[in-house]
Amino acid sequence: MFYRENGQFKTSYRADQQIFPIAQDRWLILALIAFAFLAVPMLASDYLMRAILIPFLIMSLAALGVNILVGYCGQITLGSGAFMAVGAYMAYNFFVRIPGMPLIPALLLGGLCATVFGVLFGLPSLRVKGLYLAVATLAAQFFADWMFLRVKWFVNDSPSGSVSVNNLQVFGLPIESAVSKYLFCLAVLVVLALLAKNLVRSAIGREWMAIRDMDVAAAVIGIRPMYAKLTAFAVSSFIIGVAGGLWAFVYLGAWEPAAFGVDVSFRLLFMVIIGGLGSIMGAFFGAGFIVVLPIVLNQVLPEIAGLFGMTMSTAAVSHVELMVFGGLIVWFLIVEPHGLARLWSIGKQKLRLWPFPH
Amino acid sequence: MSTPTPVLNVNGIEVIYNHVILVLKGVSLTVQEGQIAAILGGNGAGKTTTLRAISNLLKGERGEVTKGSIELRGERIENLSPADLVQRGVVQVMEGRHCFAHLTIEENLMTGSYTRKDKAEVARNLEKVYTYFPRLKTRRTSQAAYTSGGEQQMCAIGRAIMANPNVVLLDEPSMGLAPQIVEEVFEIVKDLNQKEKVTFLLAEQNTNMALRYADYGYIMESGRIVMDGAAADLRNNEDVKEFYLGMGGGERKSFKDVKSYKRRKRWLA
Amino acid sequence: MAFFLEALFGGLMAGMLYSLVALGFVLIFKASGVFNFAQGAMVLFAALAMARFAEWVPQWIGIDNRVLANVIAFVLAGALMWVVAWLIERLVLRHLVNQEGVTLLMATLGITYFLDGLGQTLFGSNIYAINVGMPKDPVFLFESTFQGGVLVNLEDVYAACIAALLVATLSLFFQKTSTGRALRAVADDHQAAQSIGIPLNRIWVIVWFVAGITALVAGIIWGSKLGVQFSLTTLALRALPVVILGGLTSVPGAIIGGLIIGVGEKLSEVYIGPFVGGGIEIWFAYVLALVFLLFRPQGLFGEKIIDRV
Amino acid sequence: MSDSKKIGEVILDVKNISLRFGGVKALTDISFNVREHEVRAIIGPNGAGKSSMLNCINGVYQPQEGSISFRGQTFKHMNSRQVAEMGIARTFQNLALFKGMSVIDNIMTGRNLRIKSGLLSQAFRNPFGLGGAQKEEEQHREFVEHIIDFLEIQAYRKTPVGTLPYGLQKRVDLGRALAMEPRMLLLDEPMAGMNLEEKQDMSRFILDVNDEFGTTIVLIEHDMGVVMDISDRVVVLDYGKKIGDGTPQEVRSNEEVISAYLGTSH
Amino acid sequence: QAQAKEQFFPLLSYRTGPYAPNGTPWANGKQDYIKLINARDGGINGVKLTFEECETGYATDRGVECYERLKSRPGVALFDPQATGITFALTEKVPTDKIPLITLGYGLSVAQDGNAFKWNFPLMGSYWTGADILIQHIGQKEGGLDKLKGKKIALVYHDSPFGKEPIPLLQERQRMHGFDLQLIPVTAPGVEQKAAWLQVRQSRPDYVLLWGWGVMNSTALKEAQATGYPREKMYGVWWAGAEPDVKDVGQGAKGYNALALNTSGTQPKVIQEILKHVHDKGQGTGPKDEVGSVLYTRGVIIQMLSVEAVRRAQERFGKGKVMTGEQVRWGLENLALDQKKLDALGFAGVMRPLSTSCNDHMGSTWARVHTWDGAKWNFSSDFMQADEQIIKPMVKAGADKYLADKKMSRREASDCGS
Ligand SMILES: Nc1ncnc2c1ncn2[C@@H]1O[C@H](COP(=O)(O)OP(=O)(O)OP(=O)(O)O)[C@@H](O)[C@H]1O
Ligand SMILES: Nc1ncnc2c1ncn2[C@@H]1O[C@H](COP(=O)(O)OP(=O)(O)OP(=O)(O)O)[C@@H](O)[C@H]1O
Ligand SMILES: [Mg+2]
Ligand SMILES: [Mg+2]
Repeated sequence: MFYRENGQFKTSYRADQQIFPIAQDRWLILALIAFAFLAVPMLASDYLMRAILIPFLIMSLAALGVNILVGYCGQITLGSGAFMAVGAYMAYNFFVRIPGMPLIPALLLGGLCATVFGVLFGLPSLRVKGLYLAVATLAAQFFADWMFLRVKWFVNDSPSGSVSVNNLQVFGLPIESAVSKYLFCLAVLVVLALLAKNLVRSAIGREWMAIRDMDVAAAVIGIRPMYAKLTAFAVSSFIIGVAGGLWAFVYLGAWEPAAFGVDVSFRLLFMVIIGGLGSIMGAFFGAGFIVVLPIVLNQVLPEIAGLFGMTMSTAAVSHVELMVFGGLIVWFLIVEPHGLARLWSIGKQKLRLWPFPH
Repeated sequence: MSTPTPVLNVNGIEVIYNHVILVLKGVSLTVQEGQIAAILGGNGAGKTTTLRAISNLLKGERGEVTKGSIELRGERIENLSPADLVQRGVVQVMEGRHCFAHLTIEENLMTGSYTRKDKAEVARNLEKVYTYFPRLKTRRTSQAAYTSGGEQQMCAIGRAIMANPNVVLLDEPSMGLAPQIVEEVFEIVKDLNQKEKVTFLLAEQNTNMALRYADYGYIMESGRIVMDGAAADLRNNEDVKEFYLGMGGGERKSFKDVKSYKRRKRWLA
Repeated sequence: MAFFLEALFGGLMAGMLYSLVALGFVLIFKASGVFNFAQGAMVLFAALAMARFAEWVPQWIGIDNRVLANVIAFVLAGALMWVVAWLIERLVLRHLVNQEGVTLLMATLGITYFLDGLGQTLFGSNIYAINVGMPKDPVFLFESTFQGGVLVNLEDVYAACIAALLVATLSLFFQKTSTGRALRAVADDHQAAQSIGIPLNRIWVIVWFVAGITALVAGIIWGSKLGVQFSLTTLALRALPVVILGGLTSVPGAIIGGLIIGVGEKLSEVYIGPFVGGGIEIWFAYVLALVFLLFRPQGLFGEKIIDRV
Repeated sequence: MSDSKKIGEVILDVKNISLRFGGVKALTDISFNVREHEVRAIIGPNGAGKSSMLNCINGVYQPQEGSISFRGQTFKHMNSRQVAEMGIARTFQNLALFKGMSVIDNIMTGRNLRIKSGLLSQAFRNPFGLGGAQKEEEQHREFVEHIIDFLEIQAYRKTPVGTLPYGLQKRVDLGRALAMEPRMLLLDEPMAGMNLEEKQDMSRFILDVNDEFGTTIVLIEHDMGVVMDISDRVVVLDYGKKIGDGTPQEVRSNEEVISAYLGTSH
Repeated sequence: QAQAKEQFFPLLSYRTGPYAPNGTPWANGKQDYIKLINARDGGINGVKLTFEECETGYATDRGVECYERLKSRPGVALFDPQATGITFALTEKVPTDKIPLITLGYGLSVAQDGNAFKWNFPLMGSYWTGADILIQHIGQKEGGLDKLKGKKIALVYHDSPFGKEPIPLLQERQRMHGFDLQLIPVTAPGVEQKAAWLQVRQSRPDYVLLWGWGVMNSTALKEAQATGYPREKMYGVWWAGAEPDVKDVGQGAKGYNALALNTSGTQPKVIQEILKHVHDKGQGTGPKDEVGSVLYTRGVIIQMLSVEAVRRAQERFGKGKVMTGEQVRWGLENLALDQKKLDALGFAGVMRPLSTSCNDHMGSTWARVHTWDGAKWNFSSDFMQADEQIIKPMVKAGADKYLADKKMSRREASDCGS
């Protein structure tokens, strides 16, 4: 009843080509962003920001990058952990080796290094497809794991191979407190998400999707598979690289290669699938599901057990957490195989028809 | 056929895809034993959906029957699995061929006889398919994906015959087939219908052909049956003649002479 | 020379052991087009069941014969894997007919989490031993030809034979029986398979059960080598390059791929590793697989990837 | 009717093409030509090699022998991109749409060759029209809207094509090809799965395109009625060999063609 | 109010996942000791001890989440992250939050330098001291460190910062004694080590040092058996010398040696007390038969040191009060557990005395070697001390580099008393 596009006539293609053509959506998103920037810092506790919102934001960003490659261009990758690692370690090197290097350029340069790495390991995609490619990208993952453990230069000769940063500043403002860290991540995320959205709704995005859906037909209408795939690798690894930098600099502070191990790659892939392939929104849903849900379960399960008068040991909580989490994944997939983002849009469609069922 | 017994009885079904898209809005039809019934209608009318609803293949498309009932010889079948239906002799030839891409043509045909346990019978059926479609015999060892569109269509039809069905749901059998093969396919339908008493329900765009071979016809438009009747009657109906047979005013119109001024004007604008 | 032979032989044996895990992937992929991420979890789950049943059975029924206890445990674990297969079909796959590969992959991820949790809840998360009487100490061959002889592990040899046997059986099953053909049909097109009466439900239970049994065998062999504990799941990562090198759809490919990867990674680690600081075998295995893929994108024996308009 | 339009010079010349897949001879020594502005049909029984012929022309298959000239340039084989750049567009027998994309986006991909703005300018696309990407997008969108109107699929603009019924998907496929503003359009059974009324519409579209833009059409079709009515010349293939070439009337009376393809009833 | 009388111990642990077999007894020991103090003594000078476990699964990001979740609880005393990766991440966070971090026998070796790492406490030993003691022990076996010349020693290590920590020290020792050091990394988690042991078989080192954790240890022993490498020549770090590492290898691990920071078994008084006051009352955390195992006892020690730090802090800042993180830090920095004190606490024979200071956050650099006889661990050497002469300069240099990289400076001398 309230959610309608009735009466919202588009008089120009520009109007119809807006990111959110429906006015309610536009307002909702703007309100959400405003809420995130203004209200959350006031309302959220330190814990909520440091332990949940910051990792959520950073992982959303990484998932966004992965989604460009996997969801939009159809190149399944399990090497995203490696791209994050490259982003993080190279940003670290720029940051500590060049005196006076500001944080943001360091992160961006880290992202650019990840781009180079991504394009390099994206080359096999010109020949290898699907699951074969997915497994082949693990080569990138394990190679990066090894490289950052073995090559001393990358870790600035730290004997154990773990590195750390401190004294983060942006335009002279220290990024120390939870609020400043949160706002910094949020700002980076919003900017990059906007750029990514622009790309996927423009010609290049259509090229990616065309390659994903049917590469032979795409070639016939003049899309160069090489260009499309490599740009997707480049853009995606740039975003993932920046996310890696944030994860290392802002969230962890100190890290070792295991922080970007193969399970990070897997989790990122899961985020985009469960969130919804080929949807910017999906990256957020997915990150929420994979990053936040286990933590919530971990805290809620003992209380639920408490309601039934049981006490659960930590081990039992963790095991039940795994089971519930696995069960929820399956359940959501059964409800909507195309991910949470699709569930969301179906929900909106229903809302549009409401109160009529069809 | 003294007292016709209904084999299939579709009763006011509604189908919804994806929980939101309502496609069939109360479709009812009845197919008698030994009959050839045809569903006609334009693109998107819901023919395929109707057939899927009967053979229970909707689930994979995330569709569901929300209202109405479907009966096979008096038995409610909405909750049977497609495999159960094949066991009961109901086989669908899907629109768009759906051959098993990695299997050879012959393996494709053999999978069709999955439910038949009698080896001799299977061999007989295979021979039968090869005599119907000699083209398949020459291509028997190539993977289905690497055969031409028409060959795949023959393969799909042949595969259904391999299951020795007694009710066949044929979705656009003539699509992509050369004219003389179309003719043959309909001859095969007639043949099976008369010799082996197989009942057919076909969705077809080639109205001319369909009405020539069918006993009874349903015309569907946007999810509803808008007209039904004996094939002969439909053939003589003026509207059907004009819209589906292209014989408005008695003479067949050349495709070249069809004018669509509305469209042309739009195009020029 | 003797050392080269040892390394070569060690690689071959390690490769055979990988193939055992790889086989599970291939089975399910070939038969239903699902990339079963849960294979690692199934290996762990099956091995845990086996180890714990072998421990519990003597307590329950008071027998004191290790062989008998192991046999009973094997049967019980096998039965449990059947239940798992049945539940997976009932609760998961049945509802995801005709969905895309990634969706199903994701569903198997859910299954992974579930099995990991369930396995540890039921059977505990310590290290457990499986003792099926595998010989642990090495034997030395050709002692007359080479000084010090060539070291061989009988345990590996037994394991390799079992793997070979399993593969041979499964290859025959796929190529020669009508069920095998039906399974391949299902992998190609769920809906079309349904439309000609292949009962997906039954087929899936069969496949997952067979995969469960392969997991059980793999779990027993690896478990007897390493002890049964959570890290067994990471074997899946070791088996992946094997699967893609051999081809996702080829049962014999799993063996050949295993041999190539096994030899490749061991020789590389032993001969190249020391010059670059070592620890290269895992990425080397993947790079090796990747190199093969560049020449044959479907793996050595995989079915050709069809793209045609 | 055909008298009113000017059929020009030979635009496409196919010479002695042979194509084999292992033991299967899909095409054997095929030669024919297409003149500018004409509607050229290719007919033949199933598996005759018609689709393979189109695939050779637009570079999806590489024939073992023979050459193809387009507007004077001769190629042994071309790659798809070159073909597209030269202005040859096509539709597919087994729908090859981009399933996950909306109708609009599918058709917009046909414009991609003409898009000039680069990656960065697209990333920084904005409603204020800075950088040019937005403006360009709007221009192409306008063109595409014309095609959508023309094909009468306005109502489905934003539907993902995967869920459209078969016939509409065919139209979108055509729309995508039209969006390329091709000089030559290769159509592989565009009317399969359509009823008479829809075939009439489709014939109308094809003739309109041919008339208005002078686009040369190469058409594969099994409906003899359509072929006879709208094509200027017809090639007939059988088992990879050419068995006939000429005006519809000539072909219709060719004995070999009748026995191999048309059957007696026509 | 009631809350004010509780000292809270956040317990980061992992009871699931690849390292669960090792993480579980460790966590059990910590919990049981807390329960003992509450049950037997009613807390520390009347301050009740509370705790909450948080499962990290050995993963850094989960560990950080746990830390953030628990750090602001009232009365939080200190953190023991139980994992090297988490330690790194928390090292950057604790100074701002002013909560001490204890890493008994693990973590950063350079953090021994309390002047540079104000909040880190690698109590009782670091990987450098461990490696040093092992070399000394091997030297003893050979009849003197000078006899090591030309000998071949291989380090089979977990390919992670944890496994790489001892390398600088071993290289230093190599320079001094002229032995041959071969580095053989094992990719985590270490289920597949054939290549590593082929290399061992090829170079036939005189000794193998095993720097593993979790499944890597038992697998290494099994591979050693399979390649016929004598287990008597193998020496593990103290994280490779507990029951889960050898139990399922059984006889195959016979003769294998590892460092020990503590005893095992149920004889010590404190273990008896735990059995009496906790397990016999049905309050025990894990299975009773694992009480007193190597890692369990280590957990008990860690918790004891934490409790004693709080007690020490109370002595200065007020008995019967709940200590803040900063006060506990002072307690940790001023621990003085001599033999008498240890005896009184029931730790006679369990561990060496320990005393910390502002400069030295380790407190003890002693360890001994124990050997698996196929069924249990037996001591095979006396306590030995790492060579301060070697380690001190390395720690200083490492800490200086750390400070320089981060543009920080050492604590002022005046800061020491605070
Ligand atoms: N899987 C699906 N999801 C959503 N909508 C669908 C799906 N399949 C079909 N539809 C919708 O259902 C309607 C009827 O489609 P159906 O395929 O039954 O038509 P049809 O009569 O077979 O048409 P055609 O002659 O083109 O094959 C169409 O509007 C189509 O968009
Ligand atoms: N990629 C390929 N690999 C192997 N064989 C092929 C391939 N493409 C086509 N063929 C074979 O070449 C022959 C010609 O196929 P083509 O698709 O050109 O036929 P067609 O004339 O279009 O037939 P239809 O009218 O049925 O579409 C067929 O026998 C087909 O099986
Ligand atoms: Mg249809
Ligand atoms: Mg064709």
